[in-house]
Amino acid sequence: MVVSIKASILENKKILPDFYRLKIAVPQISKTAVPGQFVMIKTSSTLDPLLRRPISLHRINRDVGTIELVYQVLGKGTILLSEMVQGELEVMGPLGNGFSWQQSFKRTAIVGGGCGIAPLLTLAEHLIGNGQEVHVLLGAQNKEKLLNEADFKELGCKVLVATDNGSSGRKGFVTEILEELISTTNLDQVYCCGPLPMTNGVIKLTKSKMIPCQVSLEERMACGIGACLGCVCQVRNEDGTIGYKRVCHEGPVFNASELIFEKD
Amino acid sequence: MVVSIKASILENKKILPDFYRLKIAVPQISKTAVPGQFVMIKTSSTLDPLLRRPISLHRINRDVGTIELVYQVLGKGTILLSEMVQGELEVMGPLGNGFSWQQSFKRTAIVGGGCGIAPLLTLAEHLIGNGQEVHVLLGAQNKEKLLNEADFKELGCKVLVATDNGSSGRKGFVTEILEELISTTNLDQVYCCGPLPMTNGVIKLTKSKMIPCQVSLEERMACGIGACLGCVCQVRNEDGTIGYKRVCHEGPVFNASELIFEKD
Amino acid sequence: MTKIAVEIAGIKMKNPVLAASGCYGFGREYNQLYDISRLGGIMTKGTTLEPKLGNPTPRLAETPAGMLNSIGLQNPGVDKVILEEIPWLRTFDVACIVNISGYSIEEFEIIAERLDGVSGVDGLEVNISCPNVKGGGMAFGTDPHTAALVVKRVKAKTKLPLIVKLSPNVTAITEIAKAVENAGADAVSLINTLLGMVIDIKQRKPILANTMGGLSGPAVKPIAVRMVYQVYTAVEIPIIGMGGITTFEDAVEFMLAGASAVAIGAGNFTDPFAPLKVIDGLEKWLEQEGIKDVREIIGGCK
Amino acid sequence: MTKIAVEIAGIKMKNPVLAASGCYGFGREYNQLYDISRLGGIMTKGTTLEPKLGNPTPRLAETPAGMLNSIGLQNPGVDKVILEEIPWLRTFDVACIVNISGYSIEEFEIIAERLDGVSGVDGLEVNISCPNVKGGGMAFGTDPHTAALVVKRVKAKTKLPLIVKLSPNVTAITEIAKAVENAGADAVSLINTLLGMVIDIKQRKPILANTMGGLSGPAVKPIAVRMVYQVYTAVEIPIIGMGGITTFEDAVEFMLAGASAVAIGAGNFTDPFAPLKVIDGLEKWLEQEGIKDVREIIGGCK
Ligand SMILES: Cc1cc2nc3c(=O)[nH]c(=O)nc-3n(C[C@H](O)[C@H](O)[C@H](O)COP(=O)(O)OP(=O)(O)OC[C@H]3O[C@@H](n4cnc5c(N)ncnc54)[C@H](O)[C@@H]3O)c2cc1C
Ligand SMILES: Cc1cc2nc3c(=O)[nH]c(=O)nc-3n(C[C@H](O)[C@H](O)[C@H](O)COP(=O)(O)OP(=O)(O)OC[C@H]3O[C@@H](n4cnc5c(N)ncnc54)[C@H](O)[C@@H]3O)c2cc1C
Ligand SMILES: Cc1cc2nc3c(=O)[nH]c(=O)nc-3n(C[C@H](O)[C@H](O)[C@H](O)COP(=O)(O)O)c2cc1C
Ligand SMILES: Cc1cc2nc3c(=O)[nH]c(=O)nc-3n(C[C@H](O)[C@H](O)[C@H](O)COP(=O)(O)O)c2cc1C
Ligand code: FES
Ligand code: FES
Repeated sequence: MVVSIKASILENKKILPDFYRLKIAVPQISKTAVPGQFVMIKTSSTLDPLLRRPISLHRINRDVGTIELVYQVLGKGTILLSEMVQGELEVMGPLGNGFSWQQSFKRTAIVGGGCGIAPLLTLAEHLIGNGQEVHVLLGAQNKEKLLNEADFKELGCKVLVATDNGSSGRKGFVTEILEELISTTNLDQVYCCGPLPMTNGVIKLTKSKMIPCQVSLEERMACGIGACLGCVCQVRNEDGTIGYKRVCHEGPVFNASELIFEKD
Repeated sequence: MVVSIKASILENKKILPDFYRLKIAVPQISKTAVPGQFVMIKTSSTLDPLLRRPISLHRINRDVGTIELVYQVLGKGTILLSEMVQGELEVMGPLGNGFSWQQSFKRTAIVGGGCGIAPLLTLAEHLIGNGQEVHVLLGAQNKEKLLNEADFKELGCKVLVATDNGSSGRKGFVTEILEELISTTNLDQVYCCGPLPMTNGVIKLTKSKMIPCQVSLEERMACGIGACLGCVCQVRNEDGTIGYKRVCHEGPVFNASELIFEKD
Repeated sequence: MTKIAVEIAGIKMKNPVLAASGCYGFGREYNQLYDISRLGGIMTKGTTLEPKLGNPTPRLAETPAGMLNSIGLQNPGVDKVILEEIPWLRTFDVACIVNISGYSIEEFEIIAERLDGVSGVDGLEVNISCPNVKGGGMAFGTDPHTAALVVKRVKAKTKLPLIVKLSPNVTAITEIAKAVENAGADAVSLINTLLGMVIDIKQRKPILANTMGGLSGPAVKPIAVRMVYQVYTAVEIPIIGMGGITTFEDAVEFMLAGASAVAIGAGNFTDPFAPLKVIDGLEKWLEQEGIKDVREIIGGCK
Repeated sequence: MTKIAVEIAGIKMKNPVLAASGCYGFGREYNQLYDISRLGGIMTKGTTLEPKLGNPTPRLAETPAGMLNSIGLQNPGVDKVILEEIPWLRTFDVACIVNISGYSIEEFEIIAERLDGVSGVDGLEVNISCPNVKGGGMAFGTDPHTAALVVKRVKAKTKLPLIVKLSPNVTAITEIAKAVENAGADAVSLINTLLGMVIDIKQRKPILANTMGGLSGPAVKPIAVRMVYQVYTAVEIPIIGMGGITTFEDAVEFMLAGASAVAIGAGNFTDPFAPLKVIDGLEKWLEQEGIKDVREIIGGCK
């Protein structure tokens, strides 16, 4: 069930030069949330900025009633968010449809890039909990922008890294690692979240190899709950026609097979 | 000289239920400031609220390079200001023309009401320093909204109080006390800052008794420096015609004799 | 007990607070958060004759204390609205006003005809002011003659009360208001969005795929209040005021300016509970001020 | 070295950043804070034939990310401006554009005549868009024919470049822009303020003594950018863009939309150093982007 409430800030800490981890107490959300869902956060008590910011769930700590978010400090809203050291903030969630998996899955791969890595940790946790072999492929501009490598390892995932400048892992794109992995390993499912070019690459690759792929998309949002129709993405309907689905409501996670990318 | 700079917050403390005292380090302002002048304070790092807030100088600590302000928490801007516990804030000042006095003054009275009391403390300090007998008449709604009584006493002023509900001092208006004082004491000058009805009363009284009176006015301000012509008040020019002066530039302190009040 | 019920063009509402068209879908989403029958009314997403996909994305851009949208009237079309949305909405005790848009006067007529007599529909909001559709939309609402013509023709096709939604992108809003009043409008609602644009300086192109979009939110409130105030002096029919309302104080401001009810659009995005807070705040304020009936403050600005 | 000088209607400016009319007096006040010759130009307070007292107070009201003003053209009159302000301003190396307002076309003509040939005056900004004066002001700027007439008649009285200041309170800004271009305007400046209103709910009356006022500041920026973008495609003469600029990013946005220079109004109030920060920020950004001349970005929005 979606709620919109004030939540206490338990921690809001810089974890990398541009990234913060925010932990808030909000049992009403952690209770039902699943990996891939997100929340909308009010970042100001004034009218500027006006809109809430969508941030994915990074960890869902159901037992203690908290959630953790990892966000990149980019503009107005995230700058203000990074300055909130204590007190409460207004948060709405859990929103959207998350990732899904089946009991029968043996081996899956998670591909993440940039701040798109953030929502994948809680996914990995759930997949590992489900007894799968989880390959995690992480991409970033450089070492300083690479999120959560250690956390994934700690969970027991097999982690491979690519950076644009080679400062960590392979120099190059994470899609190259994925291609190699696919050629040597049977994957039941690929999960992907990251910048659009990366997502595009992963979709093409998995399509050509006939591997089911779920991707998490980003779109500018206003309501976050499905009412304003601001955040849509193009999909192919079952009857072959083109339609729109709401990233905030039917998404943010979609089966790659239904998505239409402009540069297909 | 007017400056606009960032100043460190040294203290920002609730001193009465609705009032805060803010101390900032800003030697560039305290160096030249005089009682009755004010500063314009930026209360937000965002675009809402857009305008700076005018606040009078409550204390000018030239020796240590600080100024103190006392402000009432009313709306958007002052609420935000009251939440700034540390760091820096942007401040422009000293602005406007302050109170004036002459070496020859023997006995003066200061009349203050509500948050209009705030700028009068530094005035009293200067007048006392000038060797005068200073009568201070303070008015407020009730005891909880009465500023600085003890501070004025500490300076050696003769303090009399009136509150609307009689919770401190006389029950009634401060103008009544002033009337009595005038009837028993020879005053060289009356200084006044407070709500419009009080200021009006004081002007009428002093006019009828031919006592010179300086009043500090408030008007909504945008630039605070004399450029936008937003904050004017009506004055009688020397040639008898009616004109406007800028509260932020020629004021906020005016000789009562030159002012025209609508309900004169 | 303070009375907060109002009646606009014969539509009874338990309080004067509505959800603005396009910001609230058909109510389903916000009903997850609270019982939507707490509102006075719901103005549905703009409904067209045929299903519409709307504009490409990005469709949203944030601006100082405001936002741009260029949804472009994405909606399932009037038949599906009648079949799938109204029957659901009808189960709630809340006025249902269907916002309709046509690409031609004929389309307006057909939509109005189809909605006439549909159980659960309490009135029509005739959108002659959408800035986000080419050939039609706003063009109907910027010329008094065309505006009047649309209203007259739609009026002939339905017995439902017509609330005509005015565009703020005009030199003289009072002219348009008078024209639609004379043509038979039962009420007017204003303002729709102001045409605006944001450029991404890195990409050197507009943020919105559609280049321009409609500005709404608190940024436009002073313009909206001014227009409500002007229209109040120009026409006799009631006004539903909107544009930047986020608090009960804002709602009171619109009612003092002349609105008989208010609608909340972008305010829902800042705080999904905004409409409820406005209702509660308004009620408390009226009590504090000793006002027995909310209708006493309509047009009360001296 | 990146070039940031521009020339508009023959007026040379060392950079494309001006102070907007009415927000900067004649420069004296801000010259206490920094050397005003760092600006590209100054557009003076609106100057009328006779001295004007302006409107009663309150003249200011704050709004979300914006402000209303109803100054009402308080100024000492053109003769005193020529005698007391221009000689002072002339000593600075900064373009001086005198903003002029008339209550009739004749007044516009006389003011223009008096300023013609006055040493230190580089151009006139013809304000046909002031929302704060009755009988005249905005009325000149909301009808293409009247607007053109004012420009034609003023043009005949002066050799000074004419920058015509457009009102945003119109249905089609491009029509007005085209009309004044055809009538001989050397440039246009936009936008002036949008008519707005704020009501004090405690007092149940407008905050401004004059009821309505002009809205400016960041709140209006998306509208201003849209209008500059539209006008850029409609006319050949250069545009000075303004409306809500507080940062260099904002300035770049206006230039990409089509402005050859920008002016800062309310932004001075938020930060008195805003114009300098915009100039410095713009220069640095151009360097980072590898742009050799600021003029390359004018109208660069795809
Ligand atoms: C479903 C979803 C989940 C997300 N999860 C995360 C996460 O876990 N960690 C993280 O760092 N970021 C995440 N993002 C991106 C994050 O929402 C934006 O980086 C953030 O909104 C930028 O706000 P700002 O104020 O810093 O930037 P500004 O540029 O000031 O924002 C201006 C407007 O644009 C919108 N916007 C800007 N960038 C984006 C973007 N990339 N996607 C959507 N809207 C955007 C903002 O929400 C705002 O409305 C997610 C986005 C979506 C849609
Ligand atoms: C020269 C001068 C000196 C002042 N000195 C003090 C002081 O020492 N202590 C103190 O508590 N207050 C002082 N005030 C009043 C103080 O400026 C206002 O209370 C404050 O601006 C209110 O801001 P807000 O955001 O809380 O209220 P809001 O209502 O949100 O303010 C909205 C707008 O109205 C303006 N405004 C609201 N009330 C006033 C007012 N009374 N006078 C002028 N503008 C107003 C604000 O500046 C702002 O632009 C002074 C005012 C002036 C003009
Ligand atoms: C996302 C969005 C979609 C909108 N869709 C419609 C619509 O379909 N029909 C309509 O008449 N108005 C539409 N509007 C305009 C609103 O109903 C309202 O008139 C406007 O937003 C001003 O109110 P606000 O400032 O409270 O948002 C839309 C506004 C937004 C923000
Ligand atoms: C206080 C104030 C006074 C103004 N006076 C004038 C004026 O005299 N003449 C004029 O053409 N525009 C005047 N304007 C309009 C500005 O020059 C400018 O066009 C408008 O404010 C938009 O820019 P901004 O958002 O940067 O303020 C005034 C604006 C303000 C805020
Ligand atoms: S953000 Fe409103 S529908 Fe998705
Ligand atoms: S506030 Fe601008 S002149 Fe006084």
